[in-house]
Amino acid sequence: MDIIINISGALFLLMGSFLCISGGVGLLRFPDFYTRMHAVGVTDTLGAGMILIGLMCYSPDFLTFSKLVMILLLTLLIGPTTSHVLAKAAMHNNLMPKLQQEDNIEETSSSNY
Amino acid sequence: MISHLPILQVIVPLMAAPICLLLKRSQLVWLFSLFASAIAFIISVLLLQQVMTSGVISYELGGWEAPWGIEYRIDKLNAFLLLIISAISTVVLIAAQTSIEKEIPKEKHTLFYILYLLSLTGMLGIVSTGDAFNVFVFLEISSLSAYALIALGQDRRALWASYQYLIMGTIGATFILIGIGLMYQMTGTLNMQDLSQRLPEVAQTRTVFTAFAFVIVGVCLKLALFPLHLWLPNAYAYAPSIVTAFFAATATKVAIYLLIRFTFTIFGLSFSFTTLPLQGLFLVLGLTGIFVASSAAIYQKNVKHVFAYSSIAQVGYIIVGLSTSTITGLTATLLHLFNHALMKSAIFLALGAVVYRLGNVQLSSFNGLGRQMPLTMAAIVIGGLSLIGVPLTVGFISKWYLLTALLEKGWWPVAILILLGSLLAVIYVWRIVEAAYFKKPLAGSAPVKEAPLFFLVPIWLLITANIYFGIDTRLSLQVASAAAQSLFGVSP
Amino acid sequence: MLIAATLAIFVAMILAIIRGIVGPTLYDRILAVNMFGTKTVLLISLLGFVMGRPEFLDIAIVYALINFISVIGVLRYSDTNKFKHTSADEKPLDKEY
Amino acid sequence: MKDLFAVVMLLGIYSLLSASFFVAMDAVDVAFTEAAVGAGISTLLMLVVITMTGRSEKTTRHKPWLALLVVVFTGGVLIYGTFDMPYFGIADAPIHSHVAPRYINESMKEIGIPNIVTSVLASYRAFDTFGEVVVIFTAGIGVMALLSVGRRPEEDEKTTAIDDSMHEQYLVIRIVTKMLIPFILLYALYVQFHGDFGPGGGFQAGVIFAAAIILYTMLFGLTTARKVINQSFIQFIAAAGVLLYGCVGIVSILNGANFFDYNVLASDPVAGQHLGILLIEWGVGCTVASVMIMIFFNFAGRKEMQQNNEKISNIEGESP
Amino acid sequence: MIIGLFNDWVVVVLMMSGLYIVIAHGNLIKKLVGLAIFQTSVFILYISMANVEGGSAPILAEGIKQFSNPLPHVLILTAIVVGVATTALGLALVVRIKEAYGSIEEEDIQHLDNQTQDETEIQATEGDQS
Repeated sequence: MDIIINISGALFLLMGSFLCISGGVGLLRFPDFYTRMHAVGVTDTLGAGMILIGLMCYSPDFLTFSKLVMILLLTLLIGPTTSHVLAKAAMHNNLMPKLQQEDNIEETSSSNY
Repeated sequence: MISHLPILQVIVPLMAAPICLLLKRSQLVWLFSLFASAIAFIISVLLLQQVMTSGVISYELGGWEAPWGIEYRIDKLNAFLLLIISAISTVVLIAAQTSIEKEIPKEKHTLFYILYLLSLTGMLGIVSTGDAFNVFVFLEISSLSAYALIALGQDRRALWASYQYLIMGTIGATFILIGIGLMYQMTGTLNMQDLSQRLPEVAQTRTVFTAFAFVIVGVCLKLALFPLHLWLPNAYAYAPSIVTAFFAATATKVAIYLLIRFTFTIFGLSFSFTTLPLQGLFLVLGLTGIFVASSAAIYQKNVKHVFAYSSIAQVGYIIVGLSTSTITGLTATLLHLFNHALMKSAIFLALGAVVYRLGNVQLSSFNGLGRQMPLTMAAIVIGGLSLIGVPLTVGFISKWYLLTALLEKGWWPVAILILLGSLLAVIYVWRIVEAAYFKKPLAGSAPVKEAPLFFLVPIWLLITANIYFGIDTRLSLQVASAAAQSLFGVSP
Repeated sequence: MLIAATLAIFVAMILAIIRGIVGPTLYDRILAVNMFGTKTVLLISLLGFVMGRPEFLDIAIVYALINFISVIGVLRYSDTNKFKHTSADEKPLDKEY
Repeated sequence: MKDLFAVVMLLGIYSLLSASFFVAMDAVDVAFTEAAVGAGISTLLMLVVITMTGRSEKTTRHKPWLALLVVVFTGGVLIYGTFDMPYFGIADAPIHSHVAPRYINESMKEIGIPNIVTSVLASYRAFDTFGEVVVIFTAGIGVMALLSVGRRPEEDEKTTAIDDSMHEQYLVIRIVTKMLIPFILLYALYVQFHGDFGPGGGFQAGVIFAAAIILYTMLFGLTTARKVINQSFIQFIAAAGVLLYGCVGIVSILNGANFFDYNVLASDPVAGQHLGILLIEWGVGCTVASVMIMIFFNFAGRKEMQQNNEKISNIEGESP
Repeated sequence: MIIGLFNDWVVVVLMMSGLYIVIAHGNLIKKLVGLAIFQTSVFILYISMANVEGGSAPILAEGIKQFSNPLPHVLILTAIVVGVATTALGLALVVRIKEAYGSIEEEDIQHLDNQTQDETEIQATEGDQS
């Protein structure tokens, strides 16, 4: 039983780490703000969740476990909310996605970024 | 209760501050803070008495013995400083209510008194503690309240002066923090007494040299020693008059106390003055400070600026006294601490009275003031004479001892330079006297009445002290020389 | 495995810092800081396990909260008139780096 | 870096990084505080101020050679000083062998709580902590003296109107925040009481508590928040915290021991220590929380006043 | 040797960059940021001197023998509070300065101050003549 938990924990951690790094790469490489946010938003929540679940598998006692659950809930609640607000605020302040910009250059050329 | 005096000294004004916040009514708050300050003064008198008769008092906070807990350690030097600070604070507070009425908006009066008390607490705390890190904490209490108090000044330049002071002061405090950290790293202790015993073992390491350098530079920033004095003139000139009177008399004194404490007690005389070239450095900086600041004072248009620069010059005298590193020199330094506090608080309070009546302290508005505010101007003149060092005033006594110390050392040229420096003081004091007594008042300016009683009483209290201690030097001299001797490890 | 995950998070953090420095817009920076914050939460939790004292997860919770609060704060205050005003004026400035 | 906003963001990151470093260096309590204060409160305050003062730094033409010289010299002295330092992490350095062992070995017997940092903070060096509380109190009073604005009733209505229009777009986040705030407050209490056993204590709890209120203020407007917590109540709590702390000391004097000697507070020393630490932690928590809220309210209130003035002047400018 | 002091050197570099920002930059907020960096670096210096090889966080628990030195942690807790207090007060001052001068650049403020000083001097000389 222990072995299964350990191995699954390790797997979760591995997947989480992979997601985190890919999120980081996405943040750095993607062309404009919205795509970057997409990369971060998705991988951050999922990756963090994975890593926390992985850690839960390693946790020695109940208190630690429950704290991890708490952190997980927090990230699940906070991550999407911040992404949502961030996107909304950016949209609100006339920050246009790149794709759209290329389609209708005439309209939005005044407000690049 | 007597055995708890060292802690009560600090705790009384400290606890009074939050209570003031609850009292709200500014009249009440004023009376209460005056009361608290007066109690602090009484305690300091009792402490001085106790120290003079029975020697060093050690008080262990929390009942934990010294290197583990924090210790309050009152020796003659601290007790002397405590007396100066609490006495000046009490006297200045008498005038506070009248003065801030015109200078600070009504709703901020309560906050003003709270900050004033906190600043007093900070200074008392720095002086009485025997723990190096505790010094830092109380240093920050006093400086934070000082920044806020200075920024309460009317002129917008007060804000800028306060900001500059904040930056310089914080850099200074952080330097002290670095120095304390390095000392702690080498010795593993924070208690001053313990440090002084353990430092000689590691005295030859480069780390301790660095620690020493950082502490000294940090303290000198607070002290406004010559090249690091830039924050001081504006801060003093634009702060509310009461604040200037209080700080000019006490804030630099506390910094000098720290300098003495660190160089003499913690690092030890031989390390500070023999191993390192501190003696020469202090001498040169002190002398340059005297000349640069005094000549700057001559050209100022704002009378508060004049005396602020003169404060920097006086710091120069004090530092020259330190640089002799003899008992007489140190006695002169301590005497001058006391005397300078008396003169400067009197002068700045008198200037506060002028601000109260006139609204500004430009030199030009002093014209003819000698006849309109005779008592106030007489106070400024006596204070000025004291700054010059005319016999029968306290200024003479400390200059006399300083010269004696220099001649003992055989430093003839320095003694002559000091006398020349006093001549510069004659010039800047003369300009004020000339304006006040020999010029006619400006045409069309409204006649000015004498300052109100709440100003005259504290001013003349201080002026009387100025003359009394200039004639009867027994008390101040006895304490100062006893403190100096104990710092040199000579039992009196 | 724990150490590998820690390293991975380090890499992600460095990437986030680069994005935070490069910018170019305000929102990129906020995003980078937000991601950095999340990564710090994970890093602290992982460090607790690596060092064998997992009871320090409290700190991770605080980080998560603080991270949330500061992002909200940033958004709340980046929305005011003056801010937009100045940032609109000085948009070319962003191109400097 | 001429964009102050980016500078502040990076400062936040720096603070988070140094907090992570503190965790790696086993200083969990410090990391806790640094995270809450450095990354949270001071970043927020700086942001508020930037919105009031403008976002970009002016380019200066002259080259600051003097500054560089000073800095290089100071750095040189420090580097010079490091050569005789004990190496990093060595266990028999003087710092670890003189005063510290007593705390590590005896604190369980003398004070009876597992978190050594708390026992040193609250008992051995209680006076430093008292000083710390007074420092924060001073800062609160100072900020109030500098920024407080007299409020006139007729302005309040306008303010509310402005506020409401401003955050209609934040519906989602408002709901999430409403869910979170009770949790944060509860967590603050947990940190307050758990400080004896794990990282945490009055200071951290106070900051977290204040953070929750600040979050509320940011989303629901200052006027609403002021209705919940009014100014004079906050001042009262701030003063009461300092007084509570001080009174613990005075009670021990009255019981015939030295200031802050908790041993005499209860029948046996360890129980006395427990009681003393509990009380002073409460004092710290109260003062810190209320002062942080007070500072934030003052900044936000000042900002609101500026905005109102701008609005009024705009309206007046348009109407004639 | 190099490893043993590496930590300190990094701290020194950080500290000095903070100090440089404080001295060299004219923007008041940036000065405060520099101050914060400077102070935080000092905290790092303290904390790294508290570290013991193989030690653990100073919270007593079963099975752990070696702890880091708790005293610097306590000192730094205090120092952090002091730091945030200073920052808050400094920021309050900046706000007031902005209101009074309309700028938060050192150069502008000094320029404005010199102007006011000149004005008062002119008034003063006029007063002398009359």
